[in-house]
Amino acid sequence: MEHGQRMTDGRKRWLLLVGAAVWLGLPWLVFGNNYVLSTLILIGLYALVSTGMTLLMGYAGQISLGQAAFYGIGAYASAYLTAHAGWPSWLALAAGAVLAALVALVVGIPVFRLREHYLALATLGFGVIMFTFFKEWKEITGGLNGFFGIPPIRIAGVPLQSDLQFYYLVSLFVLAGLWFAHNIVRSRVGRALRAIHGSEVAASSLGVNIMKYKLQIFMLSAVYASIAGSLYAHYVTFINPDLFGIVPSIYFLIMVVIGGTASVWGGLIGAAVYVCLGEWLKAVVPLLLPNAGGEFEIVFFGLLLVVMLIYMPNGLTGVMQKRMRRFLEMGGRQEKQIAAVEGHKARSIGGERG
Amino acid sequence: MLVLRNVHVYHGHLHVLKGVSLQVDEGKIVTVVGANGAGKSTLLGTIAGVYAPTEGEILFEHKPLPYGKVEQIVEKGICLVPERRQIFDSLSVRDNLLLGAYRRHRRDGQEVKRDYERVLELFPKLQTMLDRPGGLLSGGEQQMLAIARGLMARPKLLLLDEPSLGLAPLVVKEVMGMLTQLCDQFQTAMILVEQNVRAALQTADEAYVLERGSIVVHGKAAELLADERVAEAYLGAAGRR
Amino acid sequence: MEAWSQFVQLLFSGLTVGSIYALVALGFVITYSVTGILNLAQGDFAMLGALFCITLVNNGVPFAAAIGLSMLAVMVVGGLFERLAIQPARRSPVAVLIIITIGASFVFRGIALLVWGTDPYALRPFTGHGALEVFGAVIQWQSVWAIVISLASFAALHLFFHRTYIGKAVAACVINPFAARLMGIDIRKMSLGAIAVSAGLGALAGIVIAPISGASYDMGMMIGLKAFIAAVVGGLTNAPAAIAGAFLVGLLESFAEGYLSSGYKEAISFGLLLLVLFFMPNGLFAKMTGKRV
Amino acid sequence: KTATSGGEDEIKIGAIFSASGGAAPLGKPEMETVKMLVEQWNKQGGIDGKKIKLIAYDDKSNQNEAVLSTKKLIEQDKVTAIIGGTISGNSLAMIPLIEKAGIPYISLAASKQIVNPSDGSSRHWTFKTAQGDNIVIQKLLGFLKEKGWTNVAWLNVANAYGTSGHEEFVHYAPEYGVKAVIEEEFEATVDDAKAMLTKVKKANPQAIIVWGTAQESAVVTKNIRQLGIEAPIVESHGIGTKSFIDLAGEAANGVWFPAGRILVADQLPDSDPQKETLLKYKEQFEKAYGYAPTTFGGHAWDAFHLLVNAIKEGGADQEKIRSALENTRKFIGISGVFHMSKDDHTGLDADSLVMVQIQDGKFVLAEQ
Amino acid sequence: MSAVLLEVEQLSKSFGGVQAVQNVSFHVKKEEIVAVIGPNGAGKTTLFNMISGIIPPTSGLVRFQGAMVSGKQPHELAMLGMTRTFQNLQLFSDMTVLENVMVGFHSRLKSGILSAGFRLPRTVKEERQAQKQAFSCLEQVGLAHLACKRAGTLPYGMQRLVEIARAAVSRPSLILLDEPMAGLNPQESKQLVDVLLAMREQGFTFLFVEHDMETVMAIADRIVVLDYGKKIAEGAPEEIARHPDVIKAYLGEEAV
Ligand SMILES: Nc1ncnc2c1ncn2[C@@H]1O[C@H](COP(=O)(O)OP(=O)(O)OP(=O)(O)O)[C@@H](O)[C@H]1O
Ligand SMILES: Nc1ncnc2c1ncn2[C@@H]1O[C@H](COP(=O)(O)OP(=O)(O)OP(=O)(O)O)[C@@H](O)[C@H]1O
Ligand SMILES: CC(C)C[C@H](N)C(=O)O
Ligand SMILES: [Mg+2]
Ligand SMILES: [Mg+2]
Repeated sequence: MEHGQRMTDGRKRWLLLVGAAVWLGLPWLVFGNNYVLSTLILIGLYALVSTGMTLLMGYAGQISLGQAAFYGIGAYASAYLTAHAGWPSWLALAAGAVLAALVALVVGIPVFRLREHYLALATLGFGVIMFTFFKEWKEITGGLNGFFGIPPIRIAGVPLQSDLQFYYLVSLFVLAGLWFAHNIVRSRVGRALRAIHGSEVAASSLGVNIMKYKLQIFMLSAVYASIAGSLYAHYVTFINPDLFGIVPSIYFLIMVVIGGTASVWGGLIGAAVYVCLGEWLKAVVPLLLPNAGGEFEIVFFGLLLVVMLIYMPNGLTGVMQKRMRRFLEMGGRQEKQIAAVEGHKARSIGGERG
Repeated sequence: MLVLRNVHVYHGHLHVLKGVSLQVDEGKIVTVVGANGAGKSTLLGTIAGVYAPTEGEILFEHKPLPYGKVEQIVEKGICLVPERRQIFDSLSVRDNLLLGAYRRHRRDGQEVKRDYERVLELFPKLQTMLDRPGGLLSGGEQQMLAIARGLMARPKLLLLDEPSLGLAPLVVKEVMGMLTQLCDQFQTAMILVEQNVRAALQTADEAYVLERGSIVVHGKAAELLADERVAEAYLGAAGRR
Repeated sequence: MEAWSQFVQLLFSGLTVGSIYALVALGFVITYSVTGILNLAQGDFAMLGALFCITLVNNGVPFAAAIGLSMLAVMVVGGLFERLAIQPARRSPVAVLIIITIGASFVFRGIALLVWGTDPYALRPFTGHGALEVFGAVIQWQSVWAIVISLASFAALHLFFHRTYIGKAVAACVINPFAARLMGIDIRKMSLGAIAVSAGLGALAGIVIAPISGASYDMGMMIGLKAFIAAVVGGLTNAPAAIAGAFLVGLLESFAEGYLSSGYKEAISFGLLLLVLFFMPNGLFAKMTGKRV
Repeated sequence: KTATSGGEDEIKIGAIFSASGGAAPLGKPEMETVKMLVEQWNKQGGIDGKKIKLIAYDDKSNQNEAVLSTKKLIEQDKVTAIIGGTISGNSLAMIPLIEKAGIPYISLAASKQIVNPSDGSSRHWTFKTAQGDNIVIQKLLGFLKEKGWTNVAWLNVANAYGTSGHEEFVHYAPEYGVKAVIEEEFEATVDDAKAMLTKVKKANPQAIIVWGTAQESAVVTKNIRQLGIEAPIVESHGIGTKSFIDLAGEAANGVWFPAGRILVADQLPDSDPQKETLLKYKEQFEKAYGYAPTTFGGHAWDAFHLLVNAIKEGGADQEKIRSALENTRKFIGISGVFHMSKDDHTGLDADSLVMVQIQDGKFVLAEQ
Repeated sequence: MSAVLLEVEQLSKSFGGVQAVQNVSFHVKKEEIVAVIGPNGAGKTTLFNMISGIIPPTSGLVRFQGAMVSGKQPHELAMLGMTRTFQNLQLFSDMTVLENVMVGFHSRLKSGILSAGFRLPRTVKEERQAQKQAFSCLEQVGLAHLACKRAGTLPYGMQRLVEIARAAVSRPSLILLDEPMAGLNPQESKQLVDVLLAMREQGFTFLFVEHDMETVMAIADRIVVLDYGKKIAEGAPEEIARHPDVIKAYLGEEAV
């Protein structure tokens, strides 16, 4: 057992290294094409948000339909504090993250008393309320006209202006975010979260403080989203409330589901597939139907989404995990059996009593 | 009326039933006993259509069953009272019972009503809680409800997966007695899976012992009850107390 | 007196909007209580219904026939949607099913865009342009239609769910599908029926609202969202509560807009709704759920 | 500086429209107009013998898409110039990238911020062809003053278009002696605005201004009449499509709004310098797509021709194209007659607009 | 040895009109095994739910290790050393058996979200310890070979054992077991009886509900009998077996 674990870790580390090398080398692979780079940057930013959400959904079993609000908090905090209050960008980013965490705490306390679809509704409501604030609090946010003139982020006084620099910055954040999430998942905290997912009564009678963990993970996901929002604001230098409404929240949800919540990689994979699929359709659809506008892209995107999820109900990571397991030789034969029966959904019955 | 020949069932890659053959005659109670994980629940599930066998055949009244098609099998008169009760939590006890007879409402509404009265007589405890959501009952009450709901279907073949689970000793005795009575009165055949091996053997006509997916012993229930090996393996040492 | 007439006006505005939400919300409830799925494409059924109906009417089909035909057409669309997208994914986690319905909603919207373009369309009211006057407030006949139709649909459904054994069986499907099958309930047929009926109701909602606000390919999103809120407030499995929820949402919006700020209308009505939920975490219309801890 | 790649015999023009999504009613005719024009020009041999290659993306009314598409046009497609940005928000998001890359750009959206930003950032490369809301509002206020309707109700749709109109209104209203007795907002997805309108009714204004685009404005317009409010209604140039009339029905009768001349092209006096151009566009567009052109398509027509003229002058040199654009004089377009200058990258004044009234389901040129 | 660990005083619970538990009082001493028996619906599970903090009592007190604990949350009680199993199994069915048991060790670990996220050395050490403990606990109940299986796929009887291991791994001072033998055949329950007795030797205390009278008689030091929510008898197994009220309400004439 112990031995198997160590071997697995070894292989995993190796895989991670290869991944990191590819990631760092990507800019050269794409010949410094800034358009591709900016696509990658966007993937990275979305990945941050959806990694936080993956933790929240996959490991704590809580759906959030208002995540874009935190993304917005980060973006507006950075925008306002750097452009109008003259703060250094890093401080503004940190302040945004703290603010997002605080908002998550304040919102989370009442919201997490609710369950299931009530919870979904409450997060949706939170999203709508925040959107209204972004829209109406014109002195701070510039209202629907948007917020202009956000300065670029600076490292040691040097502004990061090229896509290449930004790509590395975002990658760093994504890697750190994944590492952090990965550590949480395989710790006491991660187990507690999954336990909550499985049975709240049982978890709590084993000493898991359900409210505390739900709140903490909600705050964490808010911090992820907020950081991504701050980075986005500095990158594009113009933001407006439409970026942080309900529709973007739903897009984040789509990314998480495409990626699957079976592992912390789901967020990154989901974001990548989501963005690439969109870009790919943009290139392919006009070839198939030369006279069509963007509407065909929506039809195809919807169709692909449906088909993909029918065949991969656990998202891409769900499929990949099975392959990976085999590759990592984890747990030997027995593990294979588990993987094999996983498709068979054993309904947890008797969840009604405790 | 029910014949299984060389039935194999897999859960994923796990070979759970390895060539089980078994026979149930009209109006007879057959019991299947065996250790945890032997495959008893899987066996009942297969007959009821929850799982499909990969090999072998199952004949009911001389015709093969539509494997894996639960609804059609119910229509043919086979009813499973499953492991873990499977109550409809948020429906009232009354609705739970009436749903048991779902397939019969259209045909014989009057008879369903009579059965309903009769079932409640068998479990007077339920009578006092007809409007309570099923999920709020105590464990044992739910078990009674599950059995009663199975009876409401008035099947030709009743499959019972550990019906005595969580029932108080007095009630176990009543239930077992009731099963025998039912069998005599309506010619209902039954397969009874039980951990309470003694009670099962006392109730049943025939018995099978399932071990790791294969039938290892088969005989008259009374004979098995007397069999020393069985006593040792499944009844626990009698001397304890 | 003027304050009074404003109040009545707001009340009827709220009821009109609420009745539209109610029809779509009923669709949510039926789908959810049979299949356990939150169908976020529900609003698009309204869009399809409205646009079908407008096209038929513009092509000279008599009004009543057009309504019936377009409901039927949308029911077929709903049925196809169930067979092609929902049924194959039955075993998937809830979140995945929700996203599948969102994907379907993209498809519906995209197809509608191709067929009908981006321009909004108008439909004439069921019975003339006249209006009622009550205490100085004006109520369009179409609003009366909307309210009556939503209440009538509700009554029909209520009878179905509570007076027939099929109604019970329908509920059983989502509470415990496994046990439902053991009772001989064909949950696939139930699911098909439920989604088709929901689609029909959605279509009806769209047809009723088209004379009030026009119809365009992207109207489904907003109606769907509001109806979703209403259905959830009502507890999702409880048709009367969903209707009450829908009217509540409609009235909240109307009064928030009329007495407070229209810019903050959404935030205010949502805020109030959440406030209530926080004090009643099991929903506004909680009844015994059959869950013990 | 010249565009680096691209065959010698073609000129790449990039375009970004909101052909789907919320702003589709505006973006779709824009895209169709440009596609039609490119085809025409290429049939006639292109610009100075070089074919025009149009690379058009649909931003789906989404700001992110607009930014990404801009990047793609600049970095991957390496276009010579860009037109587009159907809505103000998207145009504003695109501008920082375009200014940095140094590419001639003509926006089709209205906000004043596009060419005169309040934060003073650079607009060296940016031009636009839609009448800025500052101009439209002034036209509208002039009209109100003339009619003597000085106590008005102001209602705008809650999006960038509506709020920006509101700001301009607040800014210019005192100059014209117009006062808002009540100011309200309505959602773009409104179904029933009666709740809001009860307040308007109470305020008893001399005229009601509804500032939005077709669908939502139609709902509000209908509701105003349904509530029995008799005050005259004045709306924005955003309702300038036939579907507004269909949707609002009876209630549309008598509504005034400022608009470009395309809506009433055939009613213009022959002396109008734009008349010929307008009628030609109208005929061609109707022939190609089967419906009447809109003012929005007109913005695209203008952008395309301004650019073509500048390219004729500047060739492939982007700085030359830019300065040619800036030196445009007396260009007769659909939205008006353009006079660009260093300080004015729109080049239109209030004369580019006329007041239109809807009478019996038709757009009628109001007396000047 | 004789210190009182748990004291229940005049505990009552009513659900609307249903008086599930009425004025029940009893106590459990250290290293004792106490059984609660009674007909179906007598209120046994409800009693357990109140003691373990899952539902608040309508009235009455619970004292644990000398401190008042009524009104405390289940997780607080777990931290104080009281865990339980459930009549209707509550396994984390998507987690492996080992992970299930490791969750049981939660109350013994300290690392929070930050130290876990940054994977501080302390966390690493704790993880190793948790894994070791959980594994040895599984060995004790004889399930070590199933450690990597997904808990939801285990047969019913084994799931019960996993629940018991999960409740025991943190070495709580009191474990509440709700029908631990349900779903085990006589031979298997006998093995479990041995495990429980051995654990008692190690200093565990048990309060359990059970319908299998053989087990109850074999291991209980004391028995509390409930009927219709009221305590109708309490005493040593032999006394209870002869108690006429108990025979009438619960055991039936030809009882054990
Ligand atoms: N859904 C499933 N997926 C994977 N394996 C399963 C599934 N259901 C049962 N098994 C496995 O099949 C074997 C037989 O299980 P089954 O439930 O039939 O046993 P059983 O005899 O009923 O046991 P018990 O007496 O504990 O109820 C076990 O090893 C179990 O782990
Ligand atoms: N939440 C609830 N609402 C209503 N009634 C309840 C609730 N919980 C329990 N009851 C009722 O209280 C009584 C006691 O239930 P409890 O589960 O404590 O019984 P029990 O002694 O554990 O029975 P069993 O041996 O069958 O498990 C039962 O009649 C049950 O129906
Ligand atoms: C009237 C239109 C040209 C205005 C455009 N919708 C904008 O947002 O600027
Ligand atoms: Mg079993
Ligand atoms: Mg109990």
